[in-house]
Amino acid sequence: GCGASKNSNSNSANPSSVQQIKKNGTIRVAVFGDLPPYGWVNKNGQRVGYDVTLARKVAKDLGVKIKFVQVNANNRVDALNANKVDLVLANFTVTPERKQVIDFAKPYMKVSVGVVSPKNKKITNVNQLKGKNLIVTKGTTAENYFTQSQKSVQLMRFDSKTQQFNALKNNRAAALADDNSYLYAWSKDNPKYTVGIKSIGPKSYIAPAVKKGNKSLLDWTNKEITKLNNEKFFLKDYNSQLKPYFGKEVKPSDVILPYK
Amino acid sequence: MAHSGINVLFEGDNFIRLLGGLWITIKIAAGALVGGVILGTILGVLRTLNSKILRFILRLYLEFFRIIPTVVLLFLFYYIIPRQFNLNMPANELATLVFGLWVAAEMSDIVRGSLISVPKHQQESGKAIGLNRYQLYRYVLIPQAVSLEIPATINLATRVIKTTSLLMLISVMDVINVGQQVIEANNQSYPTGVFWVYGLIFILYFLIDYPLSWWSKRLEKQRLERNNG
Amino acid sequence: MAETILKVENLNKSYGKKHVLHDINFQVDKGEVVTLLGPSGSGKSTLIRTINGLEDYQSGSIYFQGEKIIPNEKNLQQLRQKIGMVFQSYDLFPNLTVLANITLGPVKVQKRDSKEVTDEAHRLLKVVGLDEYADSYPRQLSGGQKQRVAIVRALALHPEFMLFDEVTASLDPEMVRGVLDIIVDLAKTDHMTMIVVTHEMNFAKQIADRVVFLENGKILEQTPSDQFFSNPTTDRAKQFLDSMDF
Amino acid sequence: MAETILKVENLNKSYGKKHVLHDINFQVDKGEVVTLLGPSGSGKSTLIRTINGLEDYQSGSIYFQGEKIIPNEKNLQQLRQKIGMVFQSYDLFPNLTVLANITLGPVKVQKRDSKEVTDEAHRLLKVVGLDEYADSYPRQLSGGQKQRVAIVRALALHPEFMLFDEVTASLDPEMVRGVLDIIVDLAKTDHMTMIVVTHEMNFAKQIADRVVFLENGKILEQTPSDQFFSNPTTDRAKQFLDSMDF
Amino acid sequence: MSWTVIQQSLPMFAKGFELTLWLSFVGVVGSIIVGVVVSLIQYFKVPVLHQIGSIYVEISRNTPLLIQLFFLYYAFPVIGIKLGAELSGIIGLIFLGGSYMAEGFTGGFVGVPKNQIESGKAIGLSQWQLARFVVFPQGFSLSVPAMAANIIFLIKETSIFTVIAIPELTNTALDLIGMYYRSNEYLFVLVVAYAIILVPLSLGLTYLEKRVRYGSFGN
Ligand SMILES: Nc1ncnc2c1ncn2[C@@H]1O[C@H](COP(=O)(O)OP(=O)(O)OP(=O)(O)O)[C@@H](O)[C@H]1O
Ligand SMILES: Nc1ncnc2c1ncn2[C@@H]1O[C@H](COP(=O)(O)OP(=O)(O)OP(=O)(O)O)[C@@H](O)[C@H]1O
Ligand SMILES: [Mg+2]
Ligand SMILES: [Mg+2]
Repeated sequence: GCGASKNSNSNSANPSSVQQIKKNGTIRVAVFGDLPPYGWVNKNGQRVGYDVTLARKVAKDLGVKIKFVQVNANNRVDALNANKVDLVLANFTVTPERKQVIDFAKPYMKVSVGVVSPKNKKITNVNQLKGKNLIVTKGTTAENYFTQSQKSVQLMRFDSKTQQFNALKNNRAAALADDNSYLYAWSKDNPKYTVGIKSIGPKSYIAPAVKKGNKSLLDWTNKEITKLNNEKFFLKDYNSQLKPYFGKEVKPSDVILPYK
Repeated sequence: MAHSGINVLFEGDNFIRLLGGLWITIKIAAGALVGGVILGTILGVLRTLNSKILRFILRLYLEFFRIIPTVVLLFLFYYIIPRQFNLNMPANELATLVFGLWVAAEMSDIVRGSLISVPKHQQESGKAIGLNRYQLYRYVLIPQAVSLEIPATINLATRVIKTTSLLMLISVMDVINVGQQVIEANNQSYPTGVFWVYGLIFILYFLIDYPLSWWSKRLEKQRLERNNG
Repeated sequence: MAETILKVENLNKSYGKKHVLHDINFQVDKGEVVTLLGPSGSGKSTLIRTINGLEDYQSGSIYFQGEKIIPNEKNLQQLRQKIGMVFQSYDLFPNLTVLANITLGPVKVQKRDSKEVTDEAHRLLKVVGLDEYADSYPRQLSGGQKQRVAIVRALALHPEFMLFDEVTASLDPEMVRGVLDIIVDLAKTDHMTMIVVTHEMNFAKQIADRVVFLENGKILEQTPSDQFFSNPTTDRAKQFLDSMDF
Repeated sequence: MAETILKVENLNKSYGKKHVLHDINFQVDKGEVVTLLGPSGSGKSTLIRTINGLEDYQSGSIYFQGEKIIPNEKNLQQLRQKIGMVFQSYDLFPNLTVLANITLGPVKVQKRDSKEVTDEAHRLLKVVGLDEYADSYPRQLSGGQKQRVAIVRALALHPEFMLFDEVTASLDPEMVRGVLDIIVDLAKTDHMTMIVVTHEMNFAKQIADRVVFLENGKILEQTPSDQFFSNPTTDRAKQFLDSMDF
Repeated sequence: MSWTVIQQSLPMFAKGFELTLWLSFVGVVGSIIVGVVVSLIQYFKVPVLHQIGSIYVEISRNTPLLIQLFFLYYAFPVIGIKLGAELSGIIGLIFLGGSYMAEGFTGGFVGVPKNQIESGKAIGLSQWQLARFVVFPQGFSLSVPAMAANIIFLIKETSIFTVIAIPELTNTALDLIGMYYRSNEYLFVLVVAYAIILVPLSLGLTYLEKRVRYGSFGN
């Protein structure tokens, strides 16, 4: 009796269990809204991008409708914790700190921090940044890495991707650090800039995230990633959403994980 | 330059989407105002009653919303309250709630101020003809206070509308958030898009707020003229 | 012997530390008109406000028709229906029409029939020559007209007893006459019991049965009207009367 | 023949569409005291405000000491130094002490010696019995005291001519006497030229050489004082006088 | 809530605190200066400047600070004007605060009773002397309550500087939340920090208001 009641309690306290999502008929997914080509809104007002395509697929496989919740990098953990969303698919890099507060499913992309700078004042080495301004977005792995490991670099911390890229274009800093995966895309769009440092700090992975302890959705998502991997879904997603935005120097294997 | 930057506004559905964002902004502001004005009026009346404890508590409520910047309030409500109280609310409703509580706080002060500035002899004449406390408020004090508080209330409305700009910081698809999507999505074809998009938003806010402030000023002026005359 | 309507016994009242009324003792009989005279700040307004329960007091008792008034919200509200009071400042409710000002008390407080009250209001307005203004708002009336309506409003409650506090003090001199005439009428024709505070000596002379002279919150003398104006008992009252006529 | 100080010719004044003064013609000679009487709203205040340049006018002329006043900022500012005016509402500057209120005009406007003006101010304050209040602020004074200071402030400018607009209307009855006494003194002892608007008939009787009676913005009669109060020419003035004494 | 987390964050909050104070101070002082200038221009109806002043006040009061900042910081560089973040913030705050203060002062001048102005004229004061001895001294003290409210309002508005990456208090808190996910603790410190600035200030200004009212009202 006791165990059962506890169980039902925790079930009713978990509004994001697979069962509950199916019952609601909707899954709420956190995505970016201003980060082409991962999560953004095209000029017709449609949400598109690599993460968004994945999110739609997940909803379809769950058999429910999807509701997008647009987040900024520094809201992603709280969006889960405050029950604002069931799942985060917003280029969420797996880090030890984050693992303590939320649960990551199996990764679906790999990434590391890159640094983009103007071609005419190219930054190719971290030492060139000493005492200079570097733009980051709050709550990104890039911010974490520079805050903890490169204390001599002065950070300018922005709330959104739009703001950070605009700040770089306005020459407010020597360079900008973020996940290399979108720096590639952005620098193709902005040919005056180049990703001078392609990879710095630890190599990491991008994975879906759920609220800590949401075992039900975590297990389901793990299975789903494995299944999608086998179906080569990520390669298709890459080809349709990412490839047109990357330069020739980027190969699928730089971004997506090898499939067995 | 291939295109003039201003065309970014008319590319695809951009303009409609920006207006859609504005509509959300207006809905939230309107909801907060309606709820806040009603709640605030009740609180304002309570603050003119004799109970010291009640007045103290309501005063604390007011000061809390006065002292804490709205950005901070939004984050507090967005992140802490749902988790602590297991209360789940979509961002739009939550924003309406936060703004509504803030409006109620400010409104309670406006209502209280106008109630106590109804001349004292009005209250005494009411008592002198035997009105009880409820009747005094119902027939004498509140009707007279309303005309005093209208300009301040409209003014509060303009502040609420302006402050909705902060909604972009939580996940509300308000006009600024839509603006950022537009800027990003059209970055390549319209490098100066940022200027035009923010410029349009600037003008949109002005177009909504200016008539309201004008109206409030006019009412205030009329009231002063009536008083002097 | 005439019935005593109001009796004040050993009344003491302070505002904070300021002792404003000292050991006030007096009574008013049915049909009697008492005028309260005294220099500015002597406590005239405070005294009649206390009688009407608009101010609390520290000690002493007030009896109305022989019954001691226990001052709580409920009792005072009932008491005030039996006492009509008119103030110096035009105190009509600006948000209500003249008619609504008059009928509010009788209909909402005394729960009398709305039709009947309205008829009576029109009759009273005719008496003071203002029936055509029944649907006007107070701001459309002159000061003197407003004060006349205020008197009608008090009368519509059928009070046993009226209190007037310098009802002409903020009127234009030419307007004063009309208002005072109505009060004289109430006294002489209707034998209404009343306490009148005024600075119009000629009016006081004409209306008063008895004068209560106050200074610094104390009753200096209570004298029948004829005697007070010809030959007041105290020097202070004499000096006061001298200063009042230029 | 006495010198004419002020002459008003065919003066017409409107507030917007409201015609308030109609073809006003009158003059004041040196040493003469004119009282302006008339019902409320008849235009008394408007007339003396127009004389002092506080209101503009549509047609007609005003001559001061024989010279026609062209109403521009500069001329009016100079004119006002020669005309003292005291209003109904206590109009002292609350941000200045009593002394500073008095010396402001003479020192800043007339550029007179500060020491000399201060001495004179003290002398005048003594006359009105208020020298001990020289360093007080207006809020520390009673209404009657404020009005006396306002008179001193006007006198300190050594005006040729004084205008008083119901200076006792907002005073407590017992305070009125002190203020009126000062004006009587100015008239009888100093032979100051003045126009006085008042509702105190006894005072008007005592002080006036001539009465100008206004109604609806028109001068109905100009009569020497003795005659006006005993036997006014017009019925309207008679009726007015009747209503003024109860 | 963890006290260790709070303690560890204090040095960072201290920096943000200092910056918030400094920006507030400059912003408030600047706003008062702009407010005085604009209200004087309006009072004396200086030709041309008077109209410009009115337009400025309307634009500034009827648009959000956030958009004003976005415009200054992100949009102005597009047309070739580049200002640093702090400079943009201060300019934005003064742009906003100047009009609020100007309205407050103008309200004070207008609130000076008409009979005061007439008595001034009656003793022959010139236009300028009237302003100098009567309207300004009384008008400024009448505008103290409005000024007090504006000061608090402006300090709170510095929280919006977070959107242009100025590391003031709010920015610091949001940033720490983004990195370490301890929302409870950081928001708690943030609220306390604002309370430390604003509660004493608010009490002080209320006291000042009472003093000034006592000093000049009650004619
Ligand atoms: N609310 C109050 N708080 C403190 N003191 C008051 C208050 N109301 C009146 N007083 C004081 O009580 C005393 C009596 O005032 P009251 O108004 O009764 O005098 P009054 O005889 O009616 O004078 P007036 O003829 O000027 O109307 C005065 O000294 C006055 O200052
Ligand atoms: N600023 C104004 N605007 C419009 N009308 C005005 C103004 N001031 C006065 N009036 C009108 O001008 C007329 C004359 O007013 P005025 O104040 O001169 O009368 P008064 O004789 O001084 O009356 P009282 O004895 O009441 O002081 C009145 O009808 C009044 O309503
Ligand atoms: Mg009184
Ligand atoms: Mg007048």
